[in-house]
Amino acid sequence: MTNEELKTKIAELLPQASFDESGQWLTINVAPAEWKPLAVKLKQDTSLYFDFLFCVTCIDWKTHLTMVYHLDSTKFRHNIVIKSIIDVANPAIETVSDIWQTANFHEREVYEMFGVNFINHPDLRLLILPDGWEGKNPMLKDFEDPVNMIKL
Amino acid sequence: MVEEIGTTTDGDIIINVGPQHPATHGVLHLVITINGETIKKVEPHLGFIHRSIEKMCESLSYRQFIYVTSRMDYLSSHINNHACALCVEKGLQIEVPSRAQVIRVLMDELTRIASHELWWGAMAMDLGAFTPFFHAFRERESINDIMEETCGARLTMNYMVPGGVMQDIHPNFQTRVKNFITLYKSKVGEYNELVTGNIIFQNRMKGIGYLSSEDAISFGCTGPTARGSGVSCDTRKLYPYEIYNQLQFDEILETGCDSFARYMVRVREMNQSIRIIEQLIDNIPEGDFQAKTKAVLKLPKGEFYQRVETARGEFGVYIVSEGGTTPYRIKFRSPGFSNLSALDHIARGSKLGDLVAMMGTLDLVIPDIDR
Amino acid sequence: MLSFSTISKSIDSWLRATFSDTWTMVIEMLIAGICVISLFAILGLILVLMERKVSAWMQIRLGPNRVGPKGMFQSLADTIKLLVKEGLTPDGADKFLFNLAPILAIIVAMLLMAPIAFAKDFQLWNMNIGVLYVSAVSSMMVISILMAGWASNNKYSLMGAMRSGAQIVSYELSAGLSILVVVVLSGSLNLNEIIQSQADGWWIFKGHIPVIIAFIIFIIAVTAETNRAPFDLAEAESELTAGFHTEYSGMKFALFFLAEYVNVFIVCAIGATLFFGGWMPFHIGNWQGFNHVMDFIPSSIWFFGKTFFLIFLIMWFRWTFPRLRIDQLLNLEWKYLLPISMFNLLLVTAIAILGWYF
Amino acid sequence: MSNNSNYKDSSKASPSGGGLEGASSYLKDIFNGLKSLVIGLRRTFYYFTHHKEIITQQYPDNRETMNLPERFKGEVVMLHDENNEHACTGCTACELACPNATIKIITKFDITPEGKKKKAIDKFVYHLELCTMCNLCIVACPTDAIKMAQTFEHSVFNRADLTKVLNKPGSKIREGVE
Repeated sequence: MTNEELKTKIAELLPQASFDESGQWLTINVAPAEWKPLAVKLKQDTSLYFDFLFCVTCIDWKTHLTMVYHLDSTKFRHNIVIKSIIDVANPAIETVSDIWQTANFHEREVYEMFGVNFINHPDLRLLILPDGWEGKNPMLKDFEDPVNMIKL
Repeated sequence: MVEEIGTTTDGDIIINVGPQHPATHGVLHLVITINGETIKKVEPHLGFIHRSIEKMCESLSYRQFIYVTSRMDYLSSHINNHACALCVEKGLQIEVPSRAQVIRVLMDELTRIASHELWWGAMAMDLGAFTPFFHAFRERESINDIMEETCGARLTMNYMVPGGVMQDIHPNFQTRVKNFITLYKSKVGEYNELVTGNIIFQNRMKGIGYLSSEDAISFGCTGPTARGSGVSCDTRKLYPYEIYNQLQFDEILETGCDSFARYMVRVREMNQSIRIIEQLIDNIPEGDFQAKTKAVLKLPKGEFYQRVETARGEFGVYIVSEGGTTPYRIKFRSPGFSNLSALDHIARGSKLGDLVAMMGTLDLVIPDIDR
Repeated sequence: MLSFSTISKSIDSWLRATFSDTWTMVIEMLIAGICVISLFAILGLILVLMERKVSAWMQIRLGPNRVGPKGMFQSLADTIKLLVKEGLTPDGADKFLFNLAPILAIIVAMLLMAPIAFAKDFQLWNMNIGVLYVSAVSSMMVISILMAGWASNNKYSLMGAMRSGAQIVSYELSAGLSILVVVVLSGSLNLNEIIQSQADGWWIFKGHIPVIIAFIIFIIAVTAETNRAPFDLAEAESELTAGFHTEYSGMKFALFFLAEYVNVFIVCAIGATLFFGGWMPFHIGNWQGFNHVMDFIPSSIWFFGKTFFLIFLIMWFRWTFPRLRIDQLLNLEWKYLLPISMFNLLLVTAIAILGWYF
Repeated sequence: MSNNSNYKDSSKASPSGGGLEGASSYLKDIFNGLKSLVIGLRRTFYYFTHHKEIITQQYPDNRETMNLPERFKGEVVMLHDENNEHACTGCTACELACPNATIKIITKFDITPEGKKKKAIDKFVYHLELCTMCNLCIVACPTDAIKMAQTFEHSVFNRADLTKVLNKPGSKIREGVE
C-alpha cells in the first residue's frame, strides 16, 4: 500500500490521528489513550496487517517523551511509524506486548531506560539495569553519572 | 542442603546459567526453572556488558560514533558500521562512489561468512563436539587476515566512514579473496562430513526448538532465526541498500522451524555470500573510494532510519537529529535482542541439553543484545 | 629372555629364601601396591598427554610442545600445578563425603587393577571369577560420582551425578552382556583362562559376526560407563559447566581426572583381554612358523599395544562426535543396545553349544 | 569401527513391529547412521595423520618472521626524520577527531629567527589506554605527521607508562610544513 492509501485507511480507523510525511515513512501521531485500540486494528486489519513491530523506542525531549513504534507488514511490506507523546511527569502508555510479543522486551528496556510505565505489561521488571536500581533512568537527558563518565 | 537454595514448592529447581557459563558465549545470565531435566521457564537477565552505547553516541559526532557500533555485534562489526554510515549518508544525501559501494558489500559478505564460521564452530562446541571449532577458525582466520591487510584490524575494523570507506583496498585484496574462495570451497564439504551429516547431530537438532513463523514474526525475530521458520526477512532483498538489488543471490528459506532449519539456513547462507563475492571480486569499478564530504558533518533536523542485514538479522539505526553535529538520540535495533526474547518460548518443555543447542542456533552475541 | 614373569619369579624366590612366609607376603603386597600406584601415575601422565596430542592433531593444532622434548613433560607440569593448588571445599558442602568421593574413585580404579594380566604370567591376583569381579567393582564407580555430586551442594553437580547414575546403571547391562559373550565362548570366568583360550586366535576373529557385534556394543557401553564423550553427560561442559566435579579443585580434582583415565585404561585392558587375547600374540590356527615368529614380540608389548589401540578408539570418538542428550542416551541403551546384545548372547550360546566357532 | 550407530531419533515413530518393510527400514537407518559416523571419523583421522595441515602459529617464537600488514593499527606514533624533525603543526585536528579524548596537544610559542612568534607543539600527549585504534586521527591529520605503528604488545606494569609523549625531546617542526 502506498502512503496515501495507508493514510486514508488509518484515518478511517482513527479519525483524530494526525499524519506527517516528512520522514522516510508515514508517521502517525496518536494520543497515548488511542494507541492500544489502534494497535489492535493495525494488526488485525487484513489490508494493513502490520504484524512485525521491528523497533520500539522512546525519545526524551525534556519537556515530554515520545514513544516511537516502527511497524512493518511481512505480507504487504509497507511501513509506518507511530508516535505518541507522553507526559514527562507521569509517563504511562498501554502495553502492546499482547499484540506483538517482541514488545515485551523492548518495553521493559524503555521502562528502565526512560521510566515509561507500560500499563498491563505482564512482566514489567528491570531487564538490563541491576536489581534494586535506584536513581534516575539512565537514558533521560538530565541523567548524570559521576562514576562512569559518559560525556567527554 | 539442596532444598535450601532455589527450589520451588512443586519440586522445580531454579538454576542460574551464566553470567559465566561455557554455553552462553559471553555474559548472558539465564535463570531457568527446571523439573528434572525438563525446562519450565527461561528468564534472561541482561546488562552485564551494557555500556549504554546509545547514550555515548549522543555526545559523539557523526564521524566518531561509527566506531562505537563495532563494539556491539563484534562479529559483524563491519555491517554495523555500514548501517551507521548509510544512515548518516541518508541524512546528508551523499552519493557514495560505486567503488566504495562494491568494497562495502564485499566486506559485508566477508564479515557475514566470518561470523557464520565462528557460529558454526561454536554451535558444534555447544553440542559437545570440539573439533569443528578449530576447523571453522582455519577459514575464519584467512578472512581476518584479509580484513587486517585492508582495514588494519581483525575484528573492530572501523573501515566505513560517511561517504565511502576509510582507505582504498589493499593491492593484494583481490588475490587473497580469491585464495580464500578456493580454500573455502575445498573445505566446506568437511563441514557436512563432520557435523551436518552426523546422525547424533541431526538427532540433537531436528524437531527441537520449534518456532512457528507467526511466532517468529511476533517475537520480532529476523535473520537466519526467522528464515529457518520460513519467514522471508532478508533486508538485502526486501529493502535493498547499496548495490544489493543488482546482485544475483538467493534468500535462503527453510521451513523446518526447528533448530536444524536455523542451522541449515546459516550454512547455506555462507554459500550465497561466496556467490556475491564471486560476482563482485573481479568487477570492482575504478574511481574514488570516498565521496567528498565536509569536515564537520551536520545532519538536518529530522529522523533517519536505516535497516541492514547483519549476520544475525535485521540491524536498524534510528537517528533523531536536531540539526547539530551530534545526534540528539540514537536507537540501535539489534537483532539479538529480539531473537533472545523468543528463547523462553522455544525452550519450554525441552531438555536442558537442548537449551544449549537452541541458544546456539539463535546465534546470540551478548554485546549486541546489551548494547 | 627377560620378561616380567621371570623378574617377579626371581624376586619371589629371593624373598622366600631370605624371609619367612608371612614377611614375604607382606613385602610382596607392599611391592605390588607401590607398583600399582606408580603405574597409576605413569598411566595418568601418558594418557593425558596422549589425549592432548590426539585431540590437537585432529583439531589441526600442535598440542603441548613446550615443556620437555616435544612437550613430553607437559602433564607432569600440570600434575605439579594441581598438587600445589588449593583444594577448596565449598561452605555448604558435606565435607566428609566431599573429600571421600575422589578417594573412593581412585580406590575403585585401583581395585580394578588386580585381575588384569599385563603380560604372560604377570598378574596381581589370578582369581577364578576375574570377569565377575571386574564388572562388579567397576559399577562402584557410580557411587563416588553420586557422592561427589551430592556433597558438592551445587545444582550442576547434582544434575551431573544423577545423569551419571542413570547412565552407568543402564550401560552396565549391555557391557555385562557383551562380556558374557566371550565368557560363554571360552567357558571360564578366569581372565587368564580366557586368554589361554585365545592361543589359536583371538575371539574377535574366531567368534564370527556375533563377537564383532558384542565388541561394538562393549566399546559403546564402556565409553558410556567411563563418562567419555559422546556420552560425557555427567560432565557435559557446555550444559553443566563441569558436572559432578564442578566444585572440585586442586588434588581432589586431579584424583577424579586420574580415575577417569585409569578407568579408560582398565576397560580397554579388559576389552583387549576379552576380544583381542590380552597379552596373547597374534596367532593363526596351526601356522606354527607364523605363530612362533609372533611369540618373539614380548607379551607385555602385545598387551599394551592392544590396550592403547582401544584407548585411541575411544579418544577418536571423543574428538569427533557431538554429545547425546540424556533421553537419547537412555533410548540408545534400553531400546537398541540391550535387545541387540540379548539376542546376540542367545546366538553366541547356540554357536558355543554347536561348536561353530573356530 | 564406530559406535552409537544404532541410535534413532526419539521424536520419530519407531518402525512398526514386524513386517519385512519395517525391518529393512530399521536396518537402513542403522546403516545410514553408521555411515555418517564413519565419515566423520574418517575426516578426523585424516587430520590426525596429516600434520602438514596444522595451522598453529607459535607466537612468541615467531616474532622475527611475523609480518603484520603495514595498515595494522597498533598505536599512534609521530614520524621523525633523521634531523629529529616532525610534521606536526599543532593544529589539534586529531584531538578534535578523537572520540575518546586520547590525544591532548599542549602548544607553546616559538620565536622564529625573524623574531616572529610561531605556534608549535610542546607536547603531543597520547593516552594509549584510552585509544581504540579507530584511525580517525590519522585520517584527520592534514600534514601526515602521525601514523599507526604495527606494534601490538602494549602491556606494561605501570599504567602511567601508557601515557606517552609522541614528539621526541628536542624535536622541532620540519621546514616548510604549514
